[in-house]
Amino acid sequence: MSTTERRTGAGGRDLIRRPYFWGIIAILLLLLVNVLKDPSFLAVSVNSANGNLVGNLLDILRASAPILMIAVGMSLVIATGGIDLSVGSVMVVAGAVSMEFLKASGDSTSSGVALGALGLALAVSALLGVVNGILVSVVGLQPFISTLVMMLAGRGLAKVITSGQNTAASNGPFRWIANGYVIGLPVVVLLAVVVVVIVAVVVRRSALGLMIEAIGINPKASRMAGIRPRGLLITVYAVSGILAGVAGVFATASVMTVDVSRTGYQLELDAILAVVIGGASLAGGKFSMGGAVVGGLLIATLDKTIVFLGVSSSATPAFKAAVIIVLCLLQSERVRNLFTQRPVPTARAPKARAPKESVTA
Amino acid sequence: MTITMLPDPPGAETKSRIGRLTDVAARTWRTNLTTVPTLAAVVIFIAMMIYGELAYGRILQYNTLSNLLINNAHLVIIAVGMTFVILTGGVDLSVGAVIAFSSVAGLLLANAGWNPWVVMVLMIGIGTAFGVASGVLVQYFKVQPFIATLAMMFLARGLASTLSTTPERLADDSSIRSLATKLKIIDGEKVNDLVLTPGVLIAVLVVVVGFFVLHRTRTGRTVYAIGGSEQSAALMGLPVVRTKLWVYAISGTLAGLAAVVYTSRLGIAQNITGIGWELDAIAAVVIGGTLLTGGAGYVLGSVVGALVLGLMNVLITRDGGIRPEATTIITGGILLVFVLLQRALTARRRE
Amino acid sequence: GDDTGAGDELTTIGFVAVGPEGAWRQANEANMQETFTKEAGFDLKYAPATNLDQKSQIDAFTSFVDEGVDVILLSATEGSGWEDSLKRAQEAEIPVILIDRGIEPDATDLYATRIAPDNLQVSKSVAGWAAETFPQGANYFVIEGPAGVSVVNERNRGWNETIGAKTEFKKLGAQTANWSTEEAKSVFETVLKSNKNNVQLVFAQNDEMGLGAVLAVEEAGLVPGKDVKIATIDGTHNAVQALADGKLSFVAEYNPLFGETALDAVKKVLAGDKVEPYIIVPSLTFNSPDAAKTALPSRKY
Amino acid sequence: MTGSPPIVEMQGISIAFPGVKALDNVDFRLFQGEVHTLMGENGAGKSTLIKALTGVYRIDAGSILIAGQGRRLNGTADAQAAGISTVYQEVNLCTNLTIGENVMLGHEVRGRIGVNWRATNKAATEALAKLGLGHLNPRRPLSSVSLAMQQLVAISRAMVTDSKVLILDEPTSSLDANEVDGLFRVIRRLRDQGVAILFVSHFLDQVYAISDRLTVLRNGKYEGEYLTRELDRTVLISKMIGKDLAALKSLGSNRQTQERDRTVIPLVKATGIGRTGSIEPTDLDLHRGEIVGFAGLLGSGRTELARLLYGADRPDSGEVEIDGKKSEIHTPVDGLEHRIAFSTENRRDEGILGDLTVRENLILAVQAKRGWARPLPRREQDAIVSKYMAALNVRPADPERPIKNLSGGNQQKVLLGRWLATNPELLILDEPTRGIDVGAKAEIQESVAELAGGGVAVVFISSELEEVIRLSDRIVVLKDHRKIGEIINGPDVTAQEVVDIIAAHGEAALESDIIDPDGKDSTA
Ligand SMILES: Nc1ncnc2c1ncn2[C@@H]1O[C@H](COP(=O)(O)OP(=O)(O)OP(=O)(O)O)[C@@H](O)[C@H]1O
Ligand SMILES: Nc1ncnc2c1ncn2[C@@H]1O[C@H](COP(=O)(O)OP(=O)(O)OP(=O)(O)O)[C@@H](O)[C@H]1O
Ligand SMILES: [Mg+2]
Ligand SMILES: [Mg+2]
Repeated sequence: MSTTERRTGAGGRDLIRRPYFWGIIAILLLLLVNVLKDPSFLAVSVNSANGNLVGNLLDILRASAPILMIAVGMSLVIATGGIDLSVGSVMVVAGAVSMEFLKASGDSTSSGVALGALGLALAVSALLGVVNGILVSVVGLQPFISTLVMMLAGRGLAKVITSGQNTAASNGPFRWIANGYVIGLPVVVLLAVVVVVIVAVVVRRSALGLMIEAIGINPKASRMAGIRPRGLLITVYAVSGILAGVAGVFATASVMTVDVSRTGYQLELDAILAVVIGGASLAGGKFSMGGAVVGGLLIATLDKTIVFLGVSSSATPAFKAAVIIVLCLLQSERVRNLFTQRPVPTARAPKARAPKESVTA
Repeated sequence: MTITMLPDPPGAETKSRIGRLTDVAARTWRTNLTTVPTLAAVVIFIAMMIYGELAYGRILQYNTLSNLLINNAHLVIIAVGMTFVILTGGVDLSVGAVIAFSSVAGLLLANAGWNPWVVMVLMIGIGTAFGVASGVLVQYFKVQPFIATLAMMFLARGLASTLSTTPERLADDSSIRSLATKLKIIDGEKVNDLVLTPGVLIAVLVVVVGFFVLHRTRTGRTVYAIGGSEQSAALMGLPVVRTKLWVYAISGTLAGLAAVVYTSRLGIAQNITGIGWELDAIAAVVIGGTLLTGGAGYVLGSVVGALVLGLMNVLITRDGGIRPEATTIITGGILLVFVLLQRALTARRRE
Repeated sequence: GDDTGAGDELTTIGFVAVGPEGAWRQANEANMQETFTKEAGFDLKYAPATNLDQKSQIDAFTSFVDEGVDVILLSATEGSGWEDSLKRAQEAEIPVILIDRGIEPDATDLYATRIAPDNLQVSKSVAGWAAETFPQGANYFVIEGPAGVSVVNERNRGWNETIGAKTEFKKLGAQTANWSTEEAKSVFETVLKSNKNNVQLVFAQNDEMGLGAVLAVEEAGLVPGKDVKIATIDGTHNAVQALADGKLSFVAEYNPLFGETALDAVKKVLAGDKVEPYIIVPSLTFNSPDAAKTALPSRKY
Repeated sequence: MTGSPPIVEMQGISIAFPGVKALDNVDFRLFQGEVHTLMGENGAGKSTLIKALTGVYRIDAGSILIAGQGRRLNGTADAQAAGISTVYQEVNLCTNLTIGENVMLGHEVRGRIGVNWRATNKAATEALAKLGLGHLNPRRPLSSVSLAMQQLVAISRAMVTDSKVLILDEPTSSLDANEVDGLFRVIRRLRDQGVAILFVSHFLDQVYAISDRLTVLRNGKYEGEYLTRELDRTVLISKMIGKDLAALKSLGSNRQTQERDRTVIPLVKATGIGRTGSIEPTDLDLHRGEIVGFAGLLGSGRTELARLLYGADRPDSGEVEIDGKKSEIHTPVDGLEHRIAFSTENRRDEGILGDLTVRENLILAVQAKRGWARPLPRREQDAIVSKYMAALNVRPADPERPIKNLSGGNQQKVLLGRWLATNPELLILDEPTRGIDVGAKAEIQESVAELAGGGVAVVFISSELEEVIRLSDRIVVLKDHRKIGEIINGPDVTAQEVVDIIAAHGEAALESDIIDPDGKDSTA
C-alpha cells in the first residue's frame, strides 16, 4: 500500500491524519467482534491434503478481490471528478462473454481456451469503458448519466449475450483463476495484489496520477496548462472497465456460472463506498489507492462478519448502514477535533469548485 | 511616436446596427440557456405521445392519460424533492428506501388501530426525519451527499425489513385509502374515463409549491446559489447551512408524502417497495434538464421527466414485442438519446 | 381490442410478466411465448417487470386495460396490492388469469383462474424428505431469497410447518444469497466455518443457491451429498444434473411448463365456459441420483 | 475623526494555519467616515485579517469590537447582520445566476407572492448604476460578462445594503482607470455619508488618492498605523518590505527607445484571426525579443485576442504563421507545442489547481508538454521549483503546501513560474501583475524585460496603462473587440495619449464614415 503514497509518515500522529485510518480501525474492530464470537476466527491453518492455507482471513481476502478491482478503477475515475456506475454491469458482461465462450468451446481442460475467454472478456470490458470515456469526454455528457446508461444497457447486453439464461460452463484453468492456489495462497488474492500494485506503480511512477488529479480539481485550468483531457479520460474509464472485467472474471470463475441478474448487481455502490471510506472526495482531485484498498477490505470484512455473526437477512442493511455512519462520523473533522483539540477556521473554505462548463460537466 | 490607425471595415456602421439586433437576440438566447433543456424535454414528450398514438393507438385518450398521472404521482413527488437536492449539487439516494420504511411503519401503526390521519402525518414525519438525518450528516459532518444518503438508504431498508418482511395490508375501510379515491371528471365508455385521485392533486400541489419556493423565495434562490458555488454563497452571507438542511429535509418529507400517496393506491406496504426508485427520480430530474452538478434546472422539467419515464414504460408495454433482455437496453438508450438531444440543443445555442 | 390492428382474428393477450430472474422464470415465460403464437391465433404482448418492481407491473397492467386487450395473463412479482387493478380490468370486461403467483387476499371473484404449482406443497415435500432422511434430526441452514419476497415467505412457511415443529432439527440460521450462486457460495463457506463444519442439511430455496452451497462444501474439503445434504427447489437442468452426480440430495420441481394448461384456460374463458378457480400444476420431486438420471433426458429446462 | 470611538477595533489578533502564522498579534482600528487602507506585501496577512473580521476564520487569540461591543462573528451572514459588507479578494459570485440575482441575493424585494422580480431587478439596476453600470441588463447571466465586470458586480452587491462598514479587498486589481475613478467617486460619497471603508490595494497611486489612513502589516505582524498624507511613499514601501528597495528606483526604466528591424520574418504572423462574437479578424506580427502591449478598455477584446494566439479558444477565421510556417493552433496543447505560453487573468478558475501543491502547480505545464508517460524526474522538478520560487520570491517557500493556501499574489507568482519553466518563445501575459505587491511587480517587470532581451517574444496585457507603456516596444490598441491601431512606443508616448486615441476612435470613425466613405483616417 505504501508504494502508492508519496510521502509516508512514520509517526502515529501522521497515521491518524490519513483519511483511511478509521477504515483500518473499523476492520480491526470487526475482526475483534468476530473473535469475540469465536476465538478461533483468525486462525489460519494448512490444509493437510494440499498444503493450502485456509481460514476466515483468507476467505475475506478472496471475497475482497473483485471489490478491490472495481474500487481501484473507481478511485481513478472519481479522481477525475467523475463516477462509474457501470462497473457492476461491466462485470456481468465480462462474465457472460467468458462463460458463453467457454461453453461454446466445450473444452474443459484447455488453458488456451481459458486465456481466450479471459482475453475476450477483458477486451469487451475495455470497449465498454472506452464508450463511457467517449460519452464523458468527447460528447461531454455528465459521468453520472453516461455510466448510468451503460449500467442499464450493460446488464441488458449480458442478457442478450446469454439469451437471458444463467450460463454455466466448465473449464479447469479458468476455474483455477478464482479457486486455485499457488504456494498455498489463493490465486485470486495474488492476482488482485499484482493488479493493484501494477496500477499503483503505473499511476504514481508516471505523471498519470498528477494529471488525473489536475483534471478532477479544475478541468479548465488543466486544459489551459496543456493537459489533454480527452485521451486521459478515455484511458481512465477504459482502465475502470478493464478492472471491472477482471472483477467479473473473478466473480464468475469462482462458481463457473454467470447470473445475468445478480452478478455484480449493485457492486458499484460497494466500490464507491470503498473509495470514499478510503478518503477520496467524490468531487474529484487527490486520490489514494491505499485508501481504496482499505475501503475494499473493509467492505469484504463487513459482509463476512454479517454472515459469521448470523445477522438475519432482514437486518443486514441496517447493520451495514450503522457501520458506514459511524465511520463517516469518525472521519469528519468535527468529530476528529474532539480528539485532537485543534482550533480551525469556522468555515474551511471548501475547494474552489470547478467551473461549470467543464469537460466533464 | 508612430501611430498606425486601421481603417474601419466598410459598412461597419450598418453592420453594427444589424449586429446590435443579433446581439440582442443572442443575449435573449443566452439568458434562456438554462430553459432550453427543459423545453427540449417537453417537446420530446409531446413527440413521444404523438408517436405512440400513431404507432399503437389509444394513447391520447382519457384513461391512458389519467393513468399516466395516477401511476406516476409518487414519482413526480419524489422527483420534485430530488430536484431541490440536485440543484444544490447533492443527490438523495435514500428516497426509495425511505418510502419503504415509511409505508411499512405507517401501515403497522394503522393496523394497530391508530388514527389514519395521525398515521399519515407520521409517515410524512418519518420521511422528514430521514431527510434531516442526511442533511445533518452532509452539513455538519461533511459526509458527501452520495455516501450520507446511501447510508440512509441502507438504514431505511434495513429498518423496514426489521419491521416486517411480509406485505402489510391496509384495512379496506381505512381512510388512508381515500387518497386514492377515483374522482371521475368525465365518464367515458367502459374504463375510458378521465379520472383524478387526491394523490394526483397532491402531486400537482407539490409541484406548484416547489416551483414557488424555488423561484419566488430567498430560500429557493439560495438553493440555486449553492449549486452555482457553495463557497461563494457562504461568502455572500447566504444561509448555506440552513438551506442545505432544508433541502434534504424537503426531499425526505416528499419521500414520506410519496409513501402516503403510493400506499393509499396499493393498499399494501412492503419492505421491498421502492427499490431503484431513486434512480428513476434522478433520471426524471436529468431528463427534465437539471444539471447534476447543480445550479441549473426547473421543477417543471422534473415533472416532465417523470411523465416521460412513465410514458416510455407505457409505450414499451404497448409494443409488447420487445424481448425482456432488451428492455433495460431500451431504457438506457432512450435516456441516452434524451441527454444527447439536450446536449446538441444547448451546444448549438452556446455558439 | 379488435380495432387495434389489421389482423382482427388474432386474440390479443397482455402478459404481465416477471422477466429475467433465473432459469425457472426463463423456462416458464419462454414456454408461454411458445404457446401463444400467431399461428395459434394469438398476439401475445409481453411486458416484463423492471427490477422485479411491482410498480412496473401495475403500470403494465393498467396499460393493457387502457389498451383493451382481450385477456390478461398476470405473473405477479408480489401477491398483494392488486385489488384495484383487477377491479378495473373487471370493469373493462377483461378476464385475468393468474400465472404462478396468487393474490392476497385471495378474492377469487376478481380473476378467472389461477394456474400454478403450489409453493407450499413443494416446500413441504422438501421438508418431508428431510424428516425422512434425518430421522434423528440434523443441524440445518436455510439459504433464502431476498427478505420479503413472497416466494421466500411461502417456501419458508411450507418448510417451517413441517420441520419447525421437530425439536430434533436444529436451525443454525438463515441468510439471504439473493438467488445467486456466487453469493450462496460465499455465504455458505462462512457458515461452515462459523459452525465448524457441523452442518448436515441445507435447504436452498432455489437451484442456483443450492449449487453455490455445493461449491462451498467441496471447497471446505467435505463431500456434498454425504457430509452435507443439500435440497433445492425448482428442478432446473443443472440441478437435476447435480443430483444425478450425487452433489445435491433432493430436488423438488416447481414445474414451469404449463403453457398448454394456460392455453386451454384462455380458450375456455373467452368462450365463456367455467374454469376451476385454481388449477394446480403437478410438480415432481427427485430424491435420488437414479431418479434424476432417468428424468434427465426428458428435462426441458 | 479620532474623537469618536472606532466602529471596528481589533486587538491582538492571531491566526495560525498549519505551518504559517498568518496573523501575529495584530491591532487594527477603523473609524466612521474614513477610508482606511490595509497595506502589505503579498502574504502579509491582509486578506486573512479581513476574513477574521468577517468571521470566515476563527481567531486563535485577540478580540474584535464592533461599535464598542465584543463580537463573535460566525461567517459572512453574521457580519452582514452587524452592518459589515465585504467584497473579498477573489470574485465570489454565482456564475449560474443572472447579474441582478447576484447583486440582490439575500436582499430580494419581496412582494405579495414571494419575490417580486421586477422590483428586484430594478433595485439591482439602481445599485449597478451607482458604479456607472446602469446600462447593464440585470437579466443577463453573470457568466456572459468579463471578470472585471464581475468584480464591479460584486462591489455593487456590497452596496445594496446600508452598511456601516464596507470592506473592499483589492477591488481595483482588474479595473481600468475609468472604472477606478467611478469606484472612487462612490467610495468618497459613502465616506462622506459616514460609512467606514476598509480598502486594500497594491497600487500606491490609488492608495494615496483615496485613503485617509493606512495600517501596514508585515509578515503577519502589525507594523503601524499612519495618516496617509503624513507618510512618504518611499517610507511606506520600506515599512512594507522592511528595507529600502533600490530596485524600485529602476521602475522608471523604459525600453521605449528601442528600434527594431521589422522586415525579418516575425516569430508569429497572424493574418485575420478572429472568432465570431469575441474578436473581429485581426492582423498581428510578433517578433522575437519584442514586448507587445495590448491596450484597451475593459471588454475591448484584449483577453480574447490573446486566447486565440495560444489556442485557448479556437479561431474561426484567419491563419497563423510561426517562423514563416503555417501552423494550426486550436488548443492549448497546440499552443504549448509551438512554445507559446499563456498566463491567464482568471487565476482562480483557469489558473491554479487549488488542491495540488505549489511544486505540482509549477511543473504542470512542463509535464503536460512531456506527456504522462515521461514523468519529470524528481531532481529536475526540484531544480525548477527552487529556481522559480527563488526568482519570483514565492512565500512561504514551502513547495509542498497546497497552492490554495497561498495568498493571492503568491499564487500569481507561481503561475508565472509555471509558464517561464516551459521556456516559451512567445510568452503571453494577461494581467500578470494583478494583485502583486509593488516590490514583486518591479521584479516581474524586470524579468519580463530580461526575457525579451533573451529573445523571447512577449505579449503584455495590463489594465494599468502606465505599466504597458513602460514595458512595451509596441502597443496594439483594441476597442470594441477590434484592433484599431498600433503605436510604436517612444519616449513621447503617454498614457493620456493612448486613452485619447481610444476615446477619439469611435467618433472619428463615425465622422469619417460620413465624410469619407472609405473610412480612411490616420493620426500621426
Ligand atoms: N486557508 C489557508 N490555509 C493555510 N494558509 C493560509 C490560508 N489562507 C492564507 N494562508 C497564509 O496566510 C498568509 C497570509 O495570507 P493573506 O491571504 O492574508 O495575504 P494577503 O496579505 O492578502 O496577500 P495578497 O496581497 O497576496 O492578497 C500567507 O502566508 C498564506 O499562505
Ligand atoms: N459591455 C459588454 N457587453 C457584452 N459583453 C461584454 C461586455 N464587456 C465584456 N463582455 C464580455 O466579457 C468577456 C471578456 O471581455 P474581454 O476579454 O474582451 O475583456 P478584456 O479586453 O480582456 O478586458 P479585461 O480582461 O480587462 O476585462 C467577453 O466574452 C466579452 O464578450
Ligand atoms: Mg489578499
Ligand atoms: Mg482581459
